[in-house]
Amino acid sequence: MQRVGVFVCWCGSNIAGTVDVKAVAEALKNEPGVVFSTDYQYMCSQAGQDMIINAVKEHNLTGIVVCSCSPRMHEATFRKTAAAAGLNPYMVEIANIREQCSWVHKDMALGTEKAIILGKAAVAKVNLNAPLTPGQSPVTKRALVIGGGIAGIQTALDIADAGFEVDIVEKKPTIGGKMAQLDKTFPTLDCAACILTPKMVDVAQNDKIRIFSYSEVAEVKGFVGNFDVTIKKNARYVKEDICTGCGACVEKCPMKKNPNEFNLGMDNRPAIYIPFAQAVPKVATIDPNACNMLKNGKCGVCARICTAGAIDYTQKDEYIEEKYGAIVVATGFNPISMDKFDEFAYNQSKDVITSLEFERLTNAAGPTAGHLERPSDGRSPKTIVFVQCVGSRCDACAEKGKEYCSKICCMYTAKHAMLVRDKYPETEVYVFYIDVRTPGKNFDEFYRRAVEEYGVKYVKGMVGKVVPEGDKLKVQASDLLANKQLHIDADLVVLAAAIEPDKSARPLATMLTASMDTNDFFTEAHPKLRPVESPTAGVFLSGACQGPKDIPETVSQASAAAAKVIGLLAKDKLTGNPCIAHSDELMCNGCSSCANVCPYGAITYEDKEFRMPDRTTKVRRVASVNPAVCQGCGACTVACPSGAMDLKGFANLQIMAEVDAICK
Amino acid sequence: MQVNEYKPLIVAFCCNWCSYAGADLAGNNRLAYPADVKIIRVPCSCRVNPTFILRAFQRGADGVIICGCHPGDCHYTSGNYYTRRRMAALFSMLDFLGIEKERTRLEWVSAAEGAKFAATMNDFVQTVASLGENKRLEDLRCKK
Amino acid sequence: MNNNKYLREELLRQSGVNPKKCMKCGKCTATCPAFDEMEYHPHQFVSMVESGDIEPLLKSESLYKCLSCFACIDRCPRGVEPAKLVEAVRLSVIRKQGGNRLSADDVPSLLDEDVPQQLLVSAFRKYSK
Amino acid sequence: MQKITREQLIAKASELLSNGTVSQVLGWGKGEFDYDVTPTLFSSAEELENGFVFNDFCGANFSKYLVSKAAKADGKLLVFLKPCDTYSFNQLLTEHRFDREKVYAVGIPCEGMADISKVKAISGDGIASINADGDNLVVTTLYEDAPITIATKDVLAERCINCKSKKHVAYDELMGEEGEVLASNRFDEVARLEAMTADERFAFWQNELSRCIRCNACRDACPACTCEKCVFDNPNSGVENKSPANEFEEKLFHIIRAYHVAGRCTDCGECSRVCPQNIPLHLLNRKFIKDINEFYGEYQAGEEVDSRAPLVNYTTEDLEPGEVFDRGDNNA
Repeated sequence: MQRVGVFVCWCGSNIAGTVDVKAVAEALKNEPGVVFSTDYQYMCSQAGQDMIINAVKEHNLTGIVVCSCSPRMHEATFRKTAAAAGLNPYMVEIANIREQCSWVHKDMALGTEKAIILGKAAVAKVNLNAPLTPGQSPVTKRALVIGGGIAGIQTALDIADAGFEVDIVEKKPTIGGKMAQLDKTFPTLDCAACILTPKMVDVAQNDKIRIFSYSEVAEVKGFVGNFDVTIKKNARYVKEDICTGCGACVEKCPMKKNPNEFNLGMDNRPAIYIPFAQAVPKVATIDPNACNMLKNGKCGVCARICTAGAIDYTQKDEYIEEKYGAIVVATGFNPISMDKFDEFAYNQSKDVITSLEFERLTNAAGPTAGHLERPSDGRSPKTIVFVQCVGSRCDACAEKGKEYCSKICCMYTAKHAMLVRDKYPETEVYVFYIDVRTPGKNFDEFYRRAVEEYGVKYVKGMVGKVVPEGDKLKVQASDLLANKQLHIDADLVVLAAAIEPDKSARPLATMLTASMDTNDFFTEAHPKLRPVESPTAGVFLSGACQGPKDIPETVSQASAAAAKVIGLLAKDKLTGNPCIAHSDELMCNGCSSCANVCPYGAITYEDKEFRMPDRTTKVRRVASVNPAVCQGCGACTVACPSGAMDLKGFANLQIMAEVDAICK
Repeated sequence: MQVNEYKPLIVAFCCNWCSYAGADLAGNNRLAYPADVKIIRVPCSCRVNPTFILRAFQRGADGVIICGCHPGDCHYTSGNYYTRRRMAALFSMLDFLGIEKERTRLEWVSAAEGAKFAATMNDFVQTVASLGENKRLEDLRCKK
Repeated sequence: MNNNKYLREELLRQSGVNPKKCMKCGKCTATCPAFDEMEYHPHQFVSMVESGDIEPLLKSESLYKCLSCFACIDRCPRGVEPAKLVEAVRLSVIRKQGGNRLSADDVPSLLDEDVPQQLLVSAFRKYSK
Repeated sequence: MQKITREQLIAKASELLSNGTVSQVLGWGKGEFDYDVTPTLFSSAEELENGFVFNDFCGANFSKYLVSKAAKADGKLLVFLKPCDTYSFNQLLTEHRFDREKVYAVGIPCEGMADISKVKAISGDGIASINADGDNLVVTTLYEDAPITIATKDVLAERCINCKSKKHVAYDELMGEEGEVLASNRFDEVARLEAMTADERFAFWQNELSRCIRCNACRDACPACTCEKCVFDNPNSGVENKSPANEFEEKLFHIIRAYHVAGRCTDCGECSRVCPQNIPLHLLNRKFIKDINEFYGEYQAGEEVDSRAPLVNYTTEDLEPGEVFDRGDNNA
């Protein structure tokens, strides 16, 4: 039996004004387990806390009930008081007789009666309290960043800057991501490469950062502070540590006609290639589907030409196991496929392109060396039509497109239109828009400049169809403000395709037990207050994997995620919340109901041997809760059919005791 | 205002992060509701086992209300979605057994909705009071 | 106005169209092959029915200029289906007493070697009660 | 009359025993009377010949027995499964309750099983023998001189009249012809109760549940109730109780029992079959199934292994509990 002390606070007149505190203290004296009961003007004051500490010592109290304000206000205070008195801090229960009693009831008699009942419930609960100790787990002081775009790069640099080791896993042969493919960036129009490539070099030169390029995450085990990750390093048939990136092999490779992914297939690359001049790591990669040597053993030119001896046709995929304390997801985005948008003739004409393709067409390092030429015949376009919201803001039930706004298209289209008019002033540029959305610093000013200074023709309306006819693209569109249908003979049509999360994100989310929304964007732990954390402890979100974002937003989120990671890695031990679920193995059936509802993936199963009454042993599948991952919501306790799963601090019997006390 | 002599006993399960805070806010703003409501704090509405509800009725509660964060705002991301399914099934079953459906309720009250908390409790108390004493799901042994 | 409200609801019920889903992008009108023939265009049907401004539509020749090609339905990113609304407005006219657009007597004068029989049958079905 | 005979089943079991596919057979064993068939383990052709029966009273669903028996068997265990049993079989696999590798499942067709209480209602007590004769059952009793002939279809168990499926959803081998999922009227009775007033429903259940003697047969026969320790026996659950001391506990027990299997119950009907007090417990289960189907879309527990039960799942668009009761009004 506990020895419970009850402390009724007056809170000046806040409580004492409508609750007869003396009567409460007196009534609770007779409750089971209560050996001491008193009242005081301000329990939270130093004098009040000292009174508690003295009473604990004097009366050998094992449990404390404070009838006062909300536990959300002073539970932490009184737990510290209990600890100071030598008690386990979790032996304290608060009866909320201020916010939920004296402040909402005016009648003294009713208020007092209710305060007594709330006090009884707290006493009933504390009688069943057991000392709880928060679990501690060590922290592996290294971080993994999945994805090497600007989000991953920024996060990695910031974490490394704080002195922690970081590994970047990038599935492409080089880091850089989408930003490396861009030409200029809005709203300042500085060149993407000029601001990105120095950061890529910083990553390469930082001795705290390792890059696993051409690699992917194969398996994730463990939990916050202690992840075990298997990284699959795909065979690139070139020894990374030996290759100097001189490019001799690339020049001599006879298999030259393979679509160049970096230029979105608008030109070709050899079977052995370096994606672009500033690639990091600057190492060649052999495309096994294109290389004659790998396909049928005939060729070997690159091996002969390589003076460093870096070519290795026998290289195999390699699996590397690493330990991390935190994982940052930075898997980014892709434009959606235009296959379903027949009306824009994307698959019928080479001169209908996506905006990302347009970036490559205007990029000095792109397939046309920066000259704006039509992909079909190389002529410079005289009339260009930009179409906004292609596949964004669609109905949820529509067969094509996404429900959300892709956020970045309005601004990059304004940029494209402006750049065209700047470089080729004789070109006619139309932008068909539904709404122009430009929230952001200097964004609307930028868009207005495109219209007012550069003479881009913004038309409120949408393109209905594009029909290739001769060497022209017949564009039929609406001008809603003029209530007209426009027919434009365009040379080039640029589609602002919606963006979607990278396809690798879904299987990764499963591995990480991180949740996703229906669009496969990662869900944040709280949409407003914890935007860079996933609900799964130790997993953080950076960049467009969480939702459409432009570069400044991505970079700020990347740094925010890094700050969260640094905060985690700075700790030597993680102290958990002790009010977590635990499973009684003897009663557990291993039915998986609890694991199905756990939002954190905190429950795993193991086959355990049990001794039976007849001295035989039996192997059963039973649940076990990882105390470092469990957040203590209690969803599992209700899902469990046998009642094997219970929640510490809010146990079945404790809550029932409260119910009983209230209903008595 | 109609004076109802009968004082029902209401047990309210409130999730720590939204509804319990909403109840606190009702207090901060001095928004009155009947003293018949007694709140039990749970970490999340999904901690509320149907057995707790039945237990309350057994011991003489006349109404049980469960309050949680609004769907999508759960502190534990998805706890209240499970609550919603569990309670839909349970309340429907209680109704099937002929137990007045007005005695059970699930409400979403955020930490900012002190006024909603008080209004909800006022309404619920009035509803239950008009039904009178819970006789269909009580345990006579637990009566005084 | 009350009358309009009733008509509006009736049109929405008949067509199953929810004009509130429209984001006013104008893709329906952009894609409409009968644009030049029509006084009111698909997006206008949606916004005018939504605002209860239905009288002009009832009187408009546009009702019969719509080809029912359903391009607007196909292209609408929001699944609003303007052609169904045009159809509903047309039906509300031709279903009235004497509202038939085409009577059997008119048919012989329309016969023409180039007009396929099928077109007449379909027009007859579309324009008469 | 069942389409498959005892002899065919014994032949199949003996063959599988002799060729070493299985080491034991879980089958229906001879009881004291022709109608009290008992689940029994057989290890040899001889035992089968002496004790194995198959008749219109072999209603027992063997899936549940696999939880305890499959683990203990040395080799594989042969189990005969009627179509409805296979749903429980899958559901238990979903819940990892037995090792699939330890079981050899033979699906057998079922023409519906007879309900002995319905037979007794016609023949009276003191049944000495029951034999199938075509579409009839011939019953001899101690008190009647002449055998009584009863049409089997008139004494079919309620769950068989409303059979939901003649299709096997799991087996290693199938005997006889595969059937179809049926469009049954199994929810009609639930709907009839729903249409009553709350007072009428309360009176109905008061009458039914007050007969409960808390023998736990419903729980013990239920293939979804396979907990190592039942919540009603678990002192930490707060609802531990052993006897229906009063009407609250009758209700508590049956609500919680049905709630605990909600979403997992395959509607095999064992609870009602074994209830010595003839309480229509399956109606509680079917109420949950009907609700779940209506609220969250059609779901048949056990139809697929590893399907996620509706109560451990959710969508963000689920209806609110308050809307449950409004639905009828909206449609009106």
